[in-house]
Amino acid sequence: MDCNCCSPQSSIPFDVGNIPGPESGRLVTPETIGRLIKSAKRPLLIVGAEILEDRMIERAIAIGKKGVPIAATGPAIRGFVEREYDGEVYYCQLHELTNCLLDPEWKGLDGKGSYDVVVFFGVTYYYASAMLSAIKNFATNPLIRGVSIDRYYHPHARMTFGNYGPKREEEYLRMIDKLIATL
Amino acid sequence: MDCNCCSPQSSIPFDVGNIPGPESGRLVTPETIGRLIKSAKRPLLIVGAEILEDRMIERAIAIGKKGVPIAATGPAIRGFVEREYDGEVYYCQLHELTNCLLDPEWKGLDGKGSYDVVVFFGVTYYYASAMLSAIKNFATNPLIRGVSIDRYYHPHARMTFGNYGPKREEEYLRMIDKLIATL
Amino acid sequence: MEEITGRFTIEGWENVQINIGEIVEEEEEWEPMGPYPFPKMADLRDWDFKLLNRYKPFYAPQCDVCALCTFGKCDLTGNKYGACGIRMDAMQGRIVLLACLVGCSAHTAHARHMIHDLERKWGLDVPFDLGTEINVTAPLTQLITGIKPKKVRDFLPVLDYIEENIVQLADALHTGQEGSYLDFESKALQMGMLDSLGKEVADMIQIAYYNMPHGESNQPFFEVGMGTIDTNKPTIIVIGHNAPPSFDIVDYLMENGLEDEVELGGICCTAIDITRKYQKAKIASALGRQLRVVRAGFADVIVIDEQCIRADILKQAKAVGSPVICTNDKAMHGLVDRTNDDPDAIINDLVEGNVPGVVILDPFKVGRVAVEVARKIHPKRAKKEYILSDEAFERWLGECIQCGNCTFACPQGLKIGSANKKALEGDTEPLAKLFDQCVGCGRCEQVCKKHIPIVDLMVKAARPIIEKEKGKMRAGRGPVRDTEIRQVGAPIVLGTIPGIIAPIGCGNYPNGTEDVYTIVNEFASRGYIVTLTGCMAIDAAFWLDDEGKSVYERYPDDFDKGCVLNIGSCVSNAHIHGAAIKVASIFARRQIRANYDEIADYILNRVGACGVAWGAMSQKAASIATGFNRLGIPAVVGPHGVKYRRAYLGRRDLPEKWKVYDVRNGEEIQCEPCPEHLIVAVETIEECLPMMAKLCFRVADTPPGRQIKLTHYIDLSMKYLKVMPPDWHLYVRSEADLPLAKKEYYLKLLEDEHGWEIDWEKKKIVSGPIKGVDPSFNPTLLERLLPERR
Amino acid sequence: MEEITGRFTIEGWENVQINIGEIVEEEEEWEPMGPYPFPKMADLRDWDFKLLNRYKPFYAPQCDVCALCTFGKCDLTGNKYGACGIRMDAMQGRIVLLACLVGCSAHTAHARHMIHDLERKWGLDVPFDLGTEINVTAPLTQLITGIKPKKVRDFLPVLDYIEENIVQLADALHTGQEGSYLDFESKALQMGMLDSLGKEVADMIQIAYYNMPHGESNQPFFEVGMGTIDTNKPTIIVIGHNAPPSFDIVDYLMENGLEDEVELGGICCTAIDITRKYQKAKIASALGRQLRVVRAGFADVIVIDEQCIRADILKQAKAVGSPVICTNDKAMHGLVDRTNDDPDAIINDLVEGNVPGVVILDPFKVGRVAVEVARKIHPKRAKKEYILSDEAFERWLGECIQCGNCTFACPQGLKIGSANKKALEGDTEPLAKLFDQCVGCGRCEQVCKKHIPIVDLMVKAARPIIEKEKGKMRAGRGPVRDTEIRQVGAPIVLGTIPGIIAPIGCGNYPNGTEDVYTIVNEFASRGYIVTLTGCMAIDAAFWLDDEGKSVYERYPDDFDKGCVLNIGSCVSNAHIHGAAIKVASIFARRQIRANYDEIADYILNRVGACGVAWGAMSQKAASIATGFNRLGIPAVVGPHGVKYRRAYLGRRDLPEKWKVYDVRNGEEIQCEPCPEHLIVAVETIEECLPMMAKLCFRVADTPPGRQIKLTHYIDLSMKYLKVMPPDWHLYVRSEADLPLAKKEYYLKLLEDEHGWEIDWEKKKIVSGPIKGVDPSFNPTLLERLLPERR
Ligand code: SF4
Ligand code: SF4
Ligand code: SF4
Ligand code: SF4
Ligand code: SF4
Ligand code: SF4
Ligand code: SF4
Ligand code: SF4
Repeated sequence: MDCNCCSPQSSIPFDVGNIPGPESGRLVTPETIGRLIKSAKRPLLIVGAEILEDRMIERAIAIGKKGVPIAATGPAIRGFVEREYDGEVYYCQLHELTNCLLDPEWKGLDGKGSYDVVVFFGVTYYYASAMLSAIKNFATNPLIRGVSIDRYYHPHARMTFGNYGPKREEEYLRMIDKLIATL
Repeated sequence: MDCNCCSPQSSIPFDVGNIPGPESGRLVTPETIGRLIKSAKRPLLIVGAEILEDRMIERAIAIGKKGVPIAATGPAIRGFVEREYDGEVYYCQLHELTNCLLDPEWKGLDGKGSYDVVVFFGVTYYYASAMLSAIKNFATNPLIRGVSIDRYYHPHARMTFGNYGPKREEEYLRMIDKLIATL
Repeated sequence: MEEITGRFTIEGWENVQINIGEIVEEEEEWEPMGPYPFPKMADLRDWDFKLLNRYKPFYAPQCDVCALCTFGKCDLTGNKYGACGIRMDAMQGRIVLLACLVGCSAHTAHARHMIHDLERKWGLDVPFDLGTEINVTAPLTQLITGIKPKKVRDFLPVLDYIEENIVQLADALHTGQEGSYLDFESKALQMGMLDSLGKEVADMIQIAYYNMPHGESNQPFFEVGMGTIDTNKPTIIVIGHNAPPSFDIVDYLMENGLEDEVELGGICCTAIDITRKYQKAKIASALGRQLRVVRAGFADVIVIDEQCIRADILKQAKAVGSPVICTNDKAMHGLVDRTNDDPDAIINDLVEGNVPGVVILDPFKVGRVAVEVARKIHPKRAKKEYILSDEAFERWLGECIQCGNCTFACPQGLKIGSANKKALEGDTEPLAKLFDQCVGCGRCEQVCKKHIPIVDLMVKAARPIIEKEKGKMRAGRGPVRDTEIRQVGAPIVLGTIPGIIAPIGCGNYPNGTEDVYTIVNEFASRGYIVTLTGCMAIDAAFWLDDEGKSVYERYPDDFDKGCVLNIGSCVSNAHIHGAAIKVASIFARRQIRANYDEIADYILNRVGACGVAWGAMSQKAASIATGFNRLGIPAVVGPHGVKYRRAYLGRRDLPEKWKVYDVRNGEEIQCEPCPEHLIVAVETIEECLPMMAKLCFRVADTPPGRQIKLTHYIDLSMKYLKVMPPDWHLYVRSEADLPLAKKEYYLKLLEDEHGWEIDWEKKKIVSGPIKGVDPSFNPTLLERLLPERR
Repeated sequence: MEEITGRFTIEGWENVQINIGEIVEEEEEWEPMGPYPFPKMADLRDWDFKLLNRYKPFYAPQCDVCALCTFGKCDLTGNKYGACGIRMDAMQGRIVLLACLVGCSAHTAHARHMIHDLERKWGLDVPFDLGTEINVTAPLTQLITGIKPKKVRDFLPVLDYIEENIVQLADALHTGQEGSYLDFESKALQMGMLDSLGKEVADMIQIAYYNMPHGESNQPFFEVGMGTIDTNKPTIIVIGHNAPPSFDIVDYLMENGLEDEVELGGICCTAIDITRKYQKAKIASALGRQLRVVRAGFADVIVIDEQCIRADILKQAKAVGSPVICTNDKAMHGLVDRTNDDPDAIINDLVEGNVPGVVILDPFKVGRVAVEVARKIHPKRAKKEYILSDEAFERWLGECIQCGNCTFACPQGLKIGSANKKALEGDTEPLAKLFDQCVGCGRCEQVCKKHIPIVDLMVKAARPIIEKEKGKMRAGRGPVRDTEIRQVGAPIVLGTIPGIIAPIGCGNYPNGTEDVYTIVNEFASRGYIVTLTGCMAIDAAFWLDDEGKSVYERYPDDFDKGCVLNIGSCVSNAHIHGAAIKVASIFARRQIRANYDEIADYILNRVGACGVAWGAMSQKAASIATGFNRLGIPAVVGPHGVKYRRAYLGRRDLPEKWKVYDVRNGEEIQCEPCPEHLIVAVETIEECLPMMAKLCFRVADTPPGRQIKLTHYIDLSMKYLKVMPPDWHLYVRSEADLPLAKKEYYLKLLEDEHGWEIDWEKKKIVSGPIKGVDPSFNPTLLERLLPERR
């Protein structure tokens, strides 16, 4: 297992003061998250503005092509339009989307029901963190697992990677590729 | 190294909600704390009421006999009186003591200066935690290291053990013995 | 001036409407006006800075981060600065100010709320008639505002003043304001002072409107304890602090001759307040056992008003089928406001269980609904049993896997798992013992993976104890009489009475309620005056001596040596400040009008009073303690009190902090470190008792006074800690200060251990003390009182 | 009534003192009294519950624990209950109420403080003379209290009311009170309403006392930007919100003919307020650049009053040798209060550097001290250089090891290390670019192990930009005139004016100040009315178009189509509420007196206004937004706004939430989901613009109005997000609502994508819309307005 949980840097939230309660995000491997997504009944990938950065959108699309529906928030949708992505992608305002996720009766983006695993990718750090917190605190029955596959340690996520600074960019991208391979 | 830092139970504070800021206590071995005390210029053992519980006071006295001065808070002093301990022990009110520790000019209990490593042992959990927090936050110049050798994970300590429930009592006592052996 | 009210027309001025009631009456010149009428936050800052210089704020942050604005969260660890430029120390001061704000607002809003409710029925001109033995009717109001109120109306400008200044102080909490922790503390002290004033207004108003006791001694007894409730009768449980709706229940019961048919019990201050008039009411418990009283299920209806009510009351009451009536807009719990509905419809809906509860905001509409709901629902509910059966008890015990989750979640760290194991093996004592240590919070149950009703297990195990927990308490007597002050002024200064001990506040005790009894009994038996209010007043009644007597039965309730007084509810607390102020006013003939700093200075240097909030929990307890502190009265809190984050601690090893002026000549004098702290948290009861004795020392003590105080200090230390106090010698000014019994022994100790020079022939101290005794020494911290300044 | 004041004696009643000034005048019967004069917290709860039912509070906790009492810390994760019985959702509501309390108190205390200071000089009978074009002088005061004020004195009962009710609400924050998040939210909405009222009082008072503009258009210009300060002159920088001390500086400058000799610059609202009278003053920056203005070192003296001042101002000012004058008791920073000292002694101490600063609490004593200190100290200070030298810049860049600590600490997550690296390699652009994104908090510098002065590096790199940052802003015009409302009422309803956009609040933008310009320019160019206050009003002025014009130069400042108005400081914000109320009062002839819910209902259903606080940071911003919300005006916040924890979000997929009554017949009608949210945080500017356009939809829109609103909504979405809004069709009621240009295309879309039935011959919609258009449709949420209830 290549988790970094004994390295202090990894388990400090990216926004240093952003400590939650005792339920801190579990530091896991890409394969673990991959398996979680694969075993989910209704997974959802939520992508944000940072997806438009170098070499990110391709990976979001690769996840989508494995059959995971995508909620593209904010300008992220642009990337999919420009690339003429033909998979299942919806434009969503993230605040609205998260609000819906909290409702057990919600019908989902495709009218077929809500989600059990939602994966955050490229959403502005503090915004994602707040949404993950909402999910963790209120989407408990039925349980929705909010996870992050960003390059930050996300304490409000159920599963998360550690912090990957600019020097570890390649390492991080390889992790995403490993995750994709697991799906 | 027998630290338990990858076991989630160990790094949850004993008082579950008692999370501090990003500077959480480091989970270490008894030997590590032993070496810290040994290398300290001016160590101080602060003992509290729980020291009067089964098989604790002997161990405090054993530490004292290795040359570490003891500040006995509250009724803890009774144990030393009853046992006619002849080492360096002072009765202290812990709030007052900690207040003094925050003053770089403080002359110490023996008039020879303040301390650089203070070790908490048997002080009521939440009280100790608050005092360790005061030390961590304000006794920075010169630096005083507040550490705990209690059976709890102490997030405000610089070094601490994990949580040892009733089932792991013996294991905990062996750790203290190991620490004593290191001195 | 003859009283003229109503509307008049004056010839030629037909269009001028003169409303005599609105004319501001010239204030009676009862004393010349002092320097600080209606002080704003900067006015008493010099006094605060004197206190803060000696008693430097000590901070133990609970949280290293701040999240009060969207720049956050900010990591303040290591006294770092947040994004707004605030640093950890100032941030802690800010949190303290916030706590005091909430506490002070609770007391003040309560006073205002009562006036609004009661003036509709009885008007604003209800006079204060405190009898012939009280002339200083409202010491805090007179001290702080300069007003000497004669009727309810006179308090209106006082409330305006408090509200305006609370808002001024709340402003200072905004991001990007104060940057100095000292100024935050000065503001917190101002808030504490306003809190004390708000409490006085609240209690005086209810004394006036409900003609509660005016300080008479020998108050009647009533019963305390869950075991005293006759569950065979329809039972109403009232919870909170704002008594008018509960008084309406009392009125309805009495008007309809139902006093013996319906049980009226209560929790916390509303209960204390109704027993000041109606001793058939019973106090079921203080705050700490609220959950357990509700869970016990005997309440046929629960009436809540405001403050210290479980926020999940609706859920808990629902579980045992008790309907809830909310009577205050501060706590409406999402229920429908039925204030203007037909009472019969409301009664019906509650009895039939159509709704879990209702809101009724008019106190004069509560009595009938509450009583009739209790009477109608009682026969239905009585059939149910809410205490666990023996079988269920066994079964749940068997479920426990000793995982320790509950212990990790418990604020008290109680070891429930092992107690369960013992109980399963047949020994229920450890589990029963937890009952009193438990603060009834319910956190444990939420984390138990086996869904064990832990609180109910403890109730079951402790049931025999609970049934025996029946104490007697005296009705709250309210103010201390001027005549009493005339009696005790001299003994307090002379030392026959070593101090005034004031147990106050909430039930978050580290180790159960027994400590309350210990504190009260220990000090009363030593001749201190013990004045109680709020939850501690209630909890003191649970423990009985060998003769089966509670402290209230054992000791008289005069304000005198060795007495134990139930002063009243939390707001009655103001009378303790009042007593200290009256010592200055009546005994020492100081002018109190708008003269806060001089009187606080007097009290700090002369009146050996000490508060103790052994289970201080709430924001009110924070503001109460801070109000005591500004007036020069120290307070001790139990170990949970460290969570308030701030203490005011003196340093006896720094002589430069312990200087006072002598008014006679303006000289600065080195003095003993007393009182050593203004607020301090102590860890155990064993430390608490000597600490409190120590905090009764005052620089102006006479030798007999100092001697008796020192005796108790040493004695309590030896008794509970088995050591001589490390600082006892600092309080010795001459051989006359030494405890009489072992005078030579102490002289020897001073010689041997402290290097003092002793003239053994004369049995006199030659050198050693910080200062000697000077009978006409006249200490002050205030430059403005010195000869050259006056 | 003729005005008679003073003291009189009436024959035969010689002892009766009649003080006419104290008589409560009969209130002019300007309108019949509505149902809710001076509403308390329960009075408008029905309205709140209607809003909260549709816009359910959404919580994103910042903290899973609570530590507000000594029972804590409590772990509330997963909506658990704390020891007091509060659970996570109610706890979040409690925190929101706390934030609104602090915000509301800041505005109200500011108003009260000004009255106290200014009445000493000018009395309380200063009239409001708002000219011939304003009859509804104080819309919020009239709406909420029923009072129509004519002079300063008339606001006293209004302030009493606000203060009393703030304290009532603060009481509800106490541990063991409210248990329902809905009731906490209702209380927060009450607090928001009080906040709006407090702001109106504050601004009306300063308008009256300082004769500020009364809503006149075509206000004069003044300069904005650090680059506009002439650092060769003695320079005074004022910071805060309470302008009287700064007006005293203005007076001193003018009385002594020093306007051209001394630079007077400011930060935040005090600066905005003085420029409403004195356009030689300059605004150096809004809050976001405060640290950088101070660090730049050109302030020869810094004068602070209250709110939004860096709490470490003393430390920062000391570092560049700028003395600080504190003029307000809320922010005294531990300095000595010199209010009653000899001004020359104070001046000398500050100039000589004997003290880092002083407190002067009398505003009328500030002017001379501040100006003379600046003049005397300037020659000494001018010699120093506080911007890094080229060498120091290089050296520090070389020190950076790209460790990333600063990035982890930065609230914006700015990548400083790599920018440093680039700068060292010769490309300073990335570092310079950070300058605008940085919110100037200083957290990065504290964690840099190399002690690199990061903020100073950015200032150095951005210096060429800063020097060019010179914009022009118009003086704050204050209220919207009744005559303007008469003009725009119809166009707003008809749709020629698609909405009112109100950028307000602080500078915690996610991506720098340019977004402010984008918002203003985008909407103004589309014909919306754009009204600005506070920091956003300032930041809007920094960006210039191709012709070098700021938005204030480019667009007129009438309250009319395509105009951009600087309304004024944060408290002037009340005039935006006022404009909406006036639409109801003047255009629709609704009675506003004590009629809050009806007017809020009118606004929610009819007035297409939307606030935007793109960088909402403070507690004031929280209470401002909440006050907008209760009045039926939605608000958008930037992404940092999620840290307020709560949003009010509608659900367009739940038809049952979108029902209104038709007043004509009392029928309940299914309607479009508009406005969809009351408060929502959006992530980027690209989402912000269409969201705001959407939130301008109202159920009562006429077809031309809806058509133009829909056009902009679709257009902004296509422009910034490159997609059709997913919900555009929900707003189509008939073909008349469709954008004219591509009507057929849209009909086709409705048919193809939404399955609507289209009559292609008539180009008409046959079925599909939620509801059709009915020109006399009269929507309301209030049962009390329905025929059978009236
Ligand atoms: S108030 Fe200050 S310390 Fe707290 S979050 Fe805001 S910027 Fe940070
Ligand atoms: S949490 Fe439940 S199962 Fe675990 S020890 Fe406590 S009572 Fe037993
Ligand atoms: S209810 Fe009692 S045992 Fe349970 S967590 Fe609270 S204090 Fe501990
Ligand atoms: S003493 Fe504390 S817990 Fe008891 S009623 Fe008063 S404030 Fe509440
Ligand atoms: S207020 Fe309630 S949730 Fe907060 S610490 Fe106290 S008991 Fe816990
Ligand atoms: S913290 Fe300092 S050294 Fe590290 S990257 Fe930032 S500026 Fe460079
Ligand atoms: S000062 Fe600027 S760069 Fe530094 S932490 Fe704050 S926002 Fe980030
Ligand atoms: S807009 Fe915000 S930051 Fe700016 S002055 Fe107003 S409250 Fe302060």
